[in-house]
Amino acid sequence: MSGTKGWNRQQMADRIAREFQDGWIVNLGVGLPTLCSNTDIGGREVIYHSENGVIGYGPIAGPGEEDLNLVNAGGQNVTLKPGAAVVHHADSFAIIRGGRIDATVMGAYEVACNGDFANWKVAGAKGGGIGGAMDLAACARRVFIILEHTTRDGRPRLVARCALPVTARGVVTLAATNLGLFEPAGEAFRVRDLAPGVTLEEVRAATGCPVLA
Amino acid sequence: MSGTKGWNRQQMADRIAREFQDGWIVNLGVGLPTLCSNTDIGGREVIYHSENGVIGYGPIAGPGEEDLNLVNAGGQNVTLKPGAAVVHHADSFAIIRGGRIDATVMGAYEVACNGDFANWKVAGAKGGGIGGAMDLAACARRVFIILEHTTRDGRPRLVARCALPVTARGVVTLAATNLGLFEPAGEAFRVRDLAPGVTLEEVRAATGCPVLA
Amino acid sequence: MSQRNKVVASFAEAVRDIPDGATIGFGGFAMPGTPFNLIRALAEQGARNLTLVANTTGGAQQPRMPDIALLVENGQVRKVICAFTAATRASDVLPFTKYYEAGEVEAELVPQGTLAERMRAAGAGIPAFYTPTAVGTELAEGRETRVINGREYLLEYALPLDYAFVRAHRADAFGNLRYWRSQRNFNPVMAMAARVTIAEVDEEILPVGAMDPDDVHTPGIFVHRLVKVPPPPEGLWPQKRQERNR
Amino acid sequence: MSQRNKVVASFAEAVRDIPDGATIGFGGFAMPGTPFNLIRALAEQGARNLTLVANTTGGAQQPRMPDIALLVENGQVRKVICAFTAATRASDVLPFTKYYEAGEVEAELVPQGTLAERMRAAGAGIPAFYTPTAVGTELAEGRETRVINGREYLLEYALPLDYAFVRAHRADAFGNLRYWRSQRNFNPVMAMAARVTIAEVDEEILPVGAMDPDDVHTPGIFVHRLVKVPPPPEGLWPQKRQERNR
Repeated sequence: MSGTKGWNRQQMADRIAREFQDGWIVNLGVGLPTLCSNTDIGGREVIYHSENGVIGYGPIAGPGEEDLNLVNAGGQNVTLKPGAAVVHHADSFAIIRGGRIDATVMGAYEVACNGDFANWKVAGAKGGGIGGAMDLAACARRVFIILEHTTRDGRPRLVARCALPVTARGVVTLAATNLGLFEPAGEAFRVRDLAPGVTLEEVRAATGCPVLA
Repeated sequence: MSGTKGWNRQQMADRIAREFQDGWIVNLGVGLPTLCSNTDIGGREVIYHSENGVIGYGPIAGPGEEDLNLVNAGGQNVTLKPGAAVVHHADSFAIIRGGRIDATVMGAYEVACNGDFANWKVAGAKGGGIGGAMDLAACARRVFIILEHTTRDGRPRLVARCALPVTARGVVTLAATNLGLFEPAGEAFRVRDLAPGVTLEEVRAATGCPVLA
Repeated sequence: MSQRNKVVASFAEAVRDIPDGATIGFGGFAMPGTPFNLIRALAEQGARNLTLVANTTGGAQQPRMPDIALLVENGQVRKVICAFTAATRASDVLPFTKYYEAGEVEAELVPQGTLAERMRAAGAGIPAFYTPTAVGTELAEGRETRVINGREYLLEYALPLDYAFVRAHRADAFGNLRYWRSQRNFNPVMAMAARVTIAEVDEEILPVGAMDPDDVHTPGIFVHRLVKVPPPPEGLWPQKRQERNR
Repeated sequence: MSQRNKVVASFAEAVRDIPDGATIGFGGFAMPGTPFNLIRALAEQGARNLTLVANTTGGAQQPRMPDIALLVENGQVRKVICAFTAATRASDVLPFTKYYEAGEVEAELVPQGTLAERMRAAGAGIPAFYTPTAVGTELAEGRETRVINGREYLLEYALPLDYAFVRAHRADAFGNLRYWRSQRNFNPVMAMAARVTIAEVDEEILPVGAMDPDDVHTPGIFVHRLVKVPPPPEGLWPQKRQERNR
């Protein structure tokens, strides 16, 4: 892909964030998903939840504003919005497992058109980094994934079936990549949006399974 | 039994309360067991727990001292001791089920020498009143029962096997009656204490199974 | 969050949408934490064929207050799920007993800790769990048990609620709640278990941001409607208990 | 309760009795709530063959702090039970990885919510429960599942602890604890799951009776030893995070 077409990292996050509806409770994963909190979504208010029990956190704390005992899931010092509440870890995951999270946004290594995705273990690794991903993936009402459309060496990350160990099966609602927004549709991905300057043919060439317009 | 020998209600409770050790967490059931909190047990400190999540309650509130939003398991307005804490019902029973209650004291209709007891349903009733009794009976480290040795019409309450539906099986540590203190010992009760003026023969005559000295 | 104001003007409005056949949990253990005002409004609203979850079937308190016994007497109840379905003293007769013995209302008798845990499980996305409580009793007859590490346990299922009626001491407009002393009891657990939680609140409802995040007992995400309880006699408040003669 | 003072003079004294082979839970999620001072004392104490339960295997924070990676490097650890046993970025290498890949330390990888719930279950006397988390994944291979109301769930067992090391913001001498903001995280759950809970505390320990009963996050009945954290440099406190160059 050319560096000048498609979405950059913030634009990928913006596209997902524009799916958020007023009043949703949203959990943002570490990395790319964090960028969703920068998106202007107008008058819609979203409540951000973090695995460590923070309900209603706000922007990253500015220099000198940090509370060293207040972090988001990525360990960054955040601020709190009015109306925030803190609970312990079992209650925090009760919120997740109990189905109160309207949307979770995560990064991934692979997303399959059957709705599976993989984000906790790389090929050949002995250990893995699951964190809260399996709970969120299994239990959030919507699972949004943000990832580059291909690996650095050009292999597709949107595939027919995941080669890596999956995080959950059949759960992905939408995946945003640098090429567009895609919906798992069984044996193919369906295009919801193409990024500016990107053609369907380019998407198909970069995807490991059929792509429906 | 003569009205002048044996223990009265407070003395039955006193005998059980003297088993409490320093630092124990104790749950007192409604009725007779409540009297245990009146007993002078010297310098030993006991923490009273109530099913509704009160940890560290003190004496019944005096007139004018009542907090109408603070009750014990019997619905009486109580006071709090310094160091008290309040938790919700699931956490309160986590304390019970998790094995943190050193002793529970309950009333009963029947206690059997195999350690079973019955206190939630009377013969022929359609409903029952279990409350927290089954959780406490199954999970407290020690189950102390206080009951009259016989029914009003003279039938034994200490029996070989419970006729009424049981609350839990094989859990009774000690039973205090107006005649003494008794320990379930399999196929018999063992006498731990006889109340003043009560003979072993009188106990045997009033008990529905063998009694060991 | 600051814009989302959950305050409702009246108890009638707060319970208006409750349909026939709903499953409703009621906080409260004796007087403290019992949502008397919402219960009275539900009696006036008239929804029928309800399944009610509470510690007791009500009607035992003196002075008598609007509790779920009122709804039973009102013919609104199909079933109760409680830790007490009869009085603890055989000599007492509860209002519920007459309807139960006549077969007009069903009852499911559940040990109190199991009742709380089943609702906590519903709120926590745990569909079932094992407990030592009630093993070997009539309540376990014919039911599934399992031996784990040498001890026998009973399988219990989550108990989800359509609505929870709770009573809190303090709230902000987003629905963050605090309870006073033993007012807490079942209320936080029922709020977790319910799709819709309606809270009646002792104090004036605070603006969003007025409650410290570390002081919240029930997070506002579990709470959907708030009504301030008016002073007596318009609003119902816990009463000093009258001992009955026996 | 007023006489029972759980304050211990030093971290060394607080951890002195921990035997080889113990299972210890460590609160903390990133810096907040991590009992750095107790961990350092345990490294000095030298107990071996330990099973450690924590969110991560440690060693990823900048600046580097005494976390469970220190105990691994110190040769004190037989096994870790964590939600992360590898770095989330393949390019990062954790101190733990070397020992794990060499087979010197075992690891059990548990989803974070399941980890919290397994300890909560241990504290609540629930020996096992069902969860939707990890169904259909490598973690569920060969394990027992069950379909309940049409959905598949995985059976998980309680995870009891011998000791919990927690960090709190405020305590009274009976051990009632409060946490500050996200310092709370796993700490209350680990205190429930442990036979013995040892707390390091930010503020001066209050006399019994100084904390409102409604403000307690972890009741003192779950807490056995308290140590006040001295000011830096003697005491260890959360540091401002340094972003690593990548």
